[in-house]
Amino acid sequence: MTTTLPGPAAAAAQPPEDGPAHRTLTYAEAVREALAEALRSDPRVFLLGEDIGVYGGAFGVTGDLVHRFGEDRVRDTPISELGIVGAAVGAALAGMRPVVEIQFSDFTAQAMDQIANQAAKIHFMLGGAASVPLVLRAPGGSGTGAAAQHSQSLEAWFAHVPGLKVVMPATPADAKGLLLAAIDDPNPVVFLEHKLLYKRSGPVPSGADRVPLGQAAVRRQGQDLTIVATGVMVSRAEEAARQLAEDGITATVVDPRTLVPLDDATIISEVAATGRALLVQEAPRTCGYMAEIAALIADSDAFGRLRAPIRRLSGLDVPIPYAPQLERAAVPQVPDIVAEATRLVRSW
Amino acid sequence: MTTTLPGPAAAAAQPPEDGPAHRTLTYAEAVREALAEALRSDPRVFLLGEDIGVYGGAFGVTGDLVHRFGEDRVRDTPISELGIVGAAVGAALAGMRPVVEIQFSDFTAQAMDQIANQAAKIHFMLGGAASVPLVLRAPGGSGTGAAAQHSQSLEAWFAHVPGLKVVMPATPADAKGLLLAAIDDPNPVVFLEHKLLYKRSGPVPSGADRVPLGQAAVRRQGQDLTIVATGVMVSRAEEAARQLAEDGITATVVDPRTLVPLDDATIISEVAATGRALLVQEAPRTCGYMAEIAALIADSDAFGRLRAPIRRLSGLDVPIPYAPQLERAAVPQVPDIVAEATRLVRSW
Amino acid sequence: MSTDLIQDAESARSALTTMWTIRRFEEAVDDLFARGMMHGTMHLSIGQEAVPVGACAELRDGDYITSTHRGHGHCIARGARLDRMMAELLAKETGYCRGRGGSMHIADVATGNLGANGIVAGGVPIAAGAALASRLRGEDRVVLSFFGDGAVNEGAWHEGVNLAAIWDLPVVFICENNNYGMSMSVQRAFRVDHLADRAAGYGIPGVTVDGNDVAAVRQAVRTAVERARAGSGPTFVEALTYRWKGHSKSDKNLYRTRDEIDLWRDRDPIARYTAALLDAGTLSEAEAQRCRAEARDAVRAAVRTANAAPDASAAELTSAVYAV
Amino acid sequence: MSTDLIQDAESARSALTTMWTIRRFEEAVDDLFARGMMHGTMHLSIGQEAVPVGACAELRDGDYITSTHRGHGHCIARGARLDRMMAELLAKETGYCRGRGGSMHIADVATGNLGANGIVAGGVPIAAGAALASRLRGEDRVVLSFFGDGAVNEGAWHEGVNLAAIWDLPVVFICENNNYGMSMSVQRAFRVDHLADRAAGYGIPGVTVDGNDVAAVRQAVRTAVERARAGSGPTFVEALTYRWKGHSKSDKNLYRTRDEIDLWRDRDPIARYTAALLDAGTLSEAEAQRCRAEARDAVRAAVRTANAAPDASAAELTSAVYAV
Ligand SMILES: Cc1ncc(C[n+]2csc(CCOP(=O)(O)OP(=O)(O)O)c2C)c(N)n1
Ligand SMILES: Cc1ncc(C[n+]2csc(CCOP(=O)(O)OP(=O)(O)O)c2C)c(N)n1
Ligand SMILES: [Mg+2]
Ligand SMILES: [Mg+2]
Repeated sequence: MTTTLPGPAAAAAQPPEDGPAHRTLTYAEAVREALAEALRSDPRVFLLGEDIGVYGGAFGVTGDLVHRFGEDRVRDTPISELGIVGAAVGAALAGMRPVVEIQFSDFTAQAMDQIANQAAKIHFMLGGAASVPLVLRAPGGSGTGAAAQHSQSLEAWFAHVPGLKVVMPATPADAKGLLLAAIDDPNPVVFLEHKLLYKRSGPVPSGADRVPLGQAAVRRQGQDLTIVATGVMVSRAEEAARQLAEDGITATVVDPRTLVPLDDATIISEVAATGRALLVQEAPRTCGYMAEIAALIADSDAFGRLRAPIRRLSGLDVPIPYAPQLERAAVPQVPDIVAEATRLVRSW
Repeated sequence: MTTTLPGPAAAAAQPPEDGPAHRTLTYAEAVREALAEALRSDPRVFLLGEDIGVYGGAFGVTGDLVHRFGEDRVRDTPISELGIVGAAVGAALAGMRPVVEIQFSDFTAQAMDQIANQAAKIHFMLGGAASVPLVLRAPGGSGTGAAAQHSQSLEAWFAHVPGLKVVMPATPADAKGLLLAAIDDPNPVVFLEHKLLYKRSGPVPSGADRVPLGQAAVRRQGQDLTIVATGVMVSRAEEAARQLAEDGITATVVDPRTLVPLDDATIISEVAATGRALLVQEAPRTCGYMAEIAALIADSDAFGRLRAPIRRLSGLDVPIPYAPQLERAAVPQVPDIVAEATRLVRSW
Repeated sequence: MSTDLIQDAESARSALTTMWTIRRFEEAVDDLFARGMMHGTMHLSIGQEAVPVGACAELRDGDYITSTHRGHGHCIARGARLDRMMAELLAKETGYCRGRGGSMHIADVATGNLGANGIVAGGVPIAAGAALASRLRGEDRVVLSFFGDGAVNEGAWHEGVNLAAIWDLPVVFICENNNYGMSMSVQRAFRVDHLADRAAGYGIPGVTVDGNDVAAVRQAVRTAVERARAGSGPTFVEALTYRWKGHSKSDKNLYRTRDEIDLWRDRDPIARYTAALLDAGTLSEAEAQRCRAEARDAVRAAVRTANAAPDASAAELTSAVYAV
Repeated sequence: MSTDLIQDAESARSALTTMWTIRRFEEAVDDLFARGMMHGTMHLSIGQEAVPVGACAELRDGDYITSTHRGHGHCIARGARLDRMMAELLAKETGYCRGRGGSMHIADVATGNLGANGIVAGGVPIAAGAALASRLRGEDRVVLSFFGDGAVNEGAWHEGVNLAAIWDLPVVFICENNNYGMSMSVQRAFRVDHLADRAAGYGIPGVTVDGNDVAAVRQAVRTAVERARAGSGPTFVEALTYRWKGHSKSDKNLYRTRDEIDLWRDRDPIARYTAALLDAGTLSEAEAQRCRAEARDAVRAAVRTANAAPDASAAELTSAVYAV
């Protein structure tokens, strides 16, 4: 007799990394588990970043990894983001699989040349003769009172650079599975974690299953509208959908999970199915990633099925303010999603 | 008897900077004329950048300005983009009006922290107590065989950063008038010139008239579709419109001129008028500026008037290749615009 | 500026009071934070007070400073109002940044403070630029640029210092070397004994000074400021000091020992300065006590005023993005 | 590696031929460009041939280099095929980069060339990273990182060199100081006499060497490579040289004098090396001529082969963006 969810005895009987058991982990723990699995199974993998060693990472993500894998492979660096990413590019070119942590995604600005002009383009510029398999992990998002230089959501910058892949996990399970897939990938992958998610818990498979890049997750199915949301907005959209359901409005919630490559087919068919699209992101509206999704829908097979304009609900076009009430007002909250969805469904 | 276009005699009778006369200048000369006018009339203005002095600028834009205004105000710098922009931020905070030249817009990647995390945010972060009036000029675009690290069109990056204004002049007259307005502006303005335009000629007013930021130009009026295009794509769209007219298709061509602030009203009403939108940019499609325009249209009053999906014609999602035929294939050309417009009008 | 922090009673009272003010201000912040009344994170400079106080004592009206994520001390030493600072940290509309900036962006621009900065080394090229403005206008304003040891490995630092060096700009680069950039010790992040050794590579003077000795800091900065004001260019002053508290609120102090912290607590810059003043007979015990009490009272008053102020208002968020 | 470029005929023939090959290759490029048969822009290193040839002579199979916008010489000295290089410049499908990269991204990855780079100083942290890979795998590969004087003021340079220094990585940083970063002279861009003076700030050795003397370059690089391979960390080698041609195709040479150029033409590294070899009796006049002729023939053959190759194909543009 076999079961897909073995009990503790069955799980203990085999190496924990191989079993399909699910445990409840935080998102930060899930990321750490993926890093540990990659360090364990692939000698080419190493981590580098500021304070990822004995400090355990500014958000505690790397935790005890330095004690398990040593200072060479869990490598503290000076404060020099451009140099760190450049070193990762060089190590990747030389056959390693570096995983860089940028302490706050805002500091990718410092490293943008190595990210966009080097890592992203080298494979193409060298005519395919070399590749740059690196993962750049960085926490983004607001909600911690860290103000404008420590709270941005910059996914659109990276998505606009051909040669980069861009991942935004919204759950602990995805954080683990997508990170393992990102480390496998022979291309540079920007892996954007969200600070507010780090402490959220959820079931995480104990095995080393990958969540393939390029597959959206349909978190919920409904009839009246399709909400597409990324990062921390996924759970807000799910909560909004629960509340909307009480009001008789049912929503599909789609989480793209990877922005590049994008599973546009799922998004388009889910929007076509309900005829209404509400696109929710934390980043400022202008030129945010949801503009791309809106543009894709507006030039897709779903266009003819639209019953309403394509609506975006985004962060305001402001730097993230420090004051908590201002910070909350700057990005979409659950009631905003509920209100916007209701308006969209009731008016069209 | 008065006339708005005085002859040569009338223009000669008064200081050339004040008269409304138009002369034919290249785009590069028009930029230089704006710089000279600003240096002449405002002691706070100074220029800094790599090789802008005796070399005259990598694209010859600053030309002889160092001889006219001296090495202090037309200041050659070492190769250190982050330092240069940072110095401009500091000088602006201290009351000057620096105009920075970044030799290729690709190297804004080096300076991204000072652009996005400092210049753009300081006014807001300091609660309005200080402002950062600087202009960052940078040539963008492909077409010169300079390959992937010297040919990008990065306007979407800047447009996504609240606090920055973003300007893309498409004609010599706009290059002059918009640059003067940008230098007047109390905010950081990213002023994106196009390499292929530098040698194009056109009428330029000899006076110091500003072209206000935030006003689109309708370059041509038609019935069948509205083409929105930026940068070097404006003239390609105009040429395409001429060719389309021979085929009985008439197109409106809108040039936003400034991306932030955007004259969305003009775009939306021109799209509503024809019911079809073709959005043309050189930048790679994914998360390009035209995604924003598409999203705006798809959630505007024009939505109900649309007779066809909103179509984007963009650069491919590839780094710009070196080989001339590949480089041409990577970005929209006049025949591509004609073909796409024809398809859009004929199929819908 | 021939006053001496050890001999001159007036200067001494002012310096000692300011050092106490920084200490008491940050203790108050620590306390408000612990009581859940403050938001975000905080970087406290307790133990480092001699650096901003010694350095800013050399400035005149019209001079500029650039500051860091650990910037309360710079702001206070440059003459900011405590109530508006505290209001900022408490996210009040009356705060220096109207609650938009918080601790990492705090600044009283009127005193020439061009801003705390959340970006390590972000202020360094900005300082060069402000100095360039001074030079271009033919003024004799100088700029003090504060940064930590960690900042010295950033590209921005390198580029900013070089610009100031080649153009002989009136900047003093002041490194608050507190031995750690977060958890990274200077021993691991550098291969030089003194960070001031980097100065030679830019052709500018570099000095290392006891950063817990306010008079020594002032003396080193004086030489540097004179040089800058005379048009002879920048100086790199490295001040050796230590932060008693964790890097920020999330620090578990895993990277340093209790012993090391205790060692540096024994080098308390305020206690040392007080002892020196008493030794020299410049201040009496009672006068020293008065400086301390004055600081305490000023901070208490600031907390009261700030607490009573209205919260920052979300009404004008988008209109605050662009200057008009 | 005890051969000597002056005494050993075999080494001498190889070095002299390679120097001529670089010269002839770039002359051919210049000519093709002038005749409108080449696209884009070109950065020629004529006059600088001693640096790549002297430096790369110290490398083994498996070692890496990082190169620059002025990278033809590095590529050739590291052993690339001339026909595939020329094919790249002529935008052919048989080019090293299939016509996608052109001059600024040319590389024969099989020889450990991690790429020319259109970004000034872009290769410096990349070199540190490749050296880190070597270290992590316990290999003894070294990395030569070429860059110009202009690169030394970039943040990327600073950060890359520091990483290599603190981790004792096996890199040799080779500065081709040709006196100008485009139009900016080193006198205006630096406040130090020798750029090698910057090395001390990172705690690594710095040496300045006559970059037009191929044997001197090799000697300096040998010491540095030995140090690197032994695990003792990086060295900064500054090679003083000069580019005879303009910075790129758009250069009007307004920033330097005819006299200065002539002075440096008199210091032609190839002529000097040839004279030294004849002097030492290592090669005969005829042998030296043969090296030159061989280079000419090889370049001519490369141009022929490249010209005959198919143009780069636009068919697979988008599929070439991501590795699979
Ligand atoms: C560019 C950048 N990288 C990283 C950080 C995160 N960070 C904030 S403070 C800090 C340590 C700074 O060390 P140091 O410069 O020595 O100043 P100290 O905190 O010791 O005063 C780090 C890593 C940042 N704010 N900016
Ligand atoms: C980051 C960056 N800034 C500016 C440029 C433009 N540029 C290309 S080469 C060059 C001069 C480089 O000087 P140097 O490093 O001395 O090398 P050289 O050209 O003298 O060989 C400049 C400014 C660039 N390619 N990259
Ligand atoms: Mg420190
Ligand atoms: Mg040079």
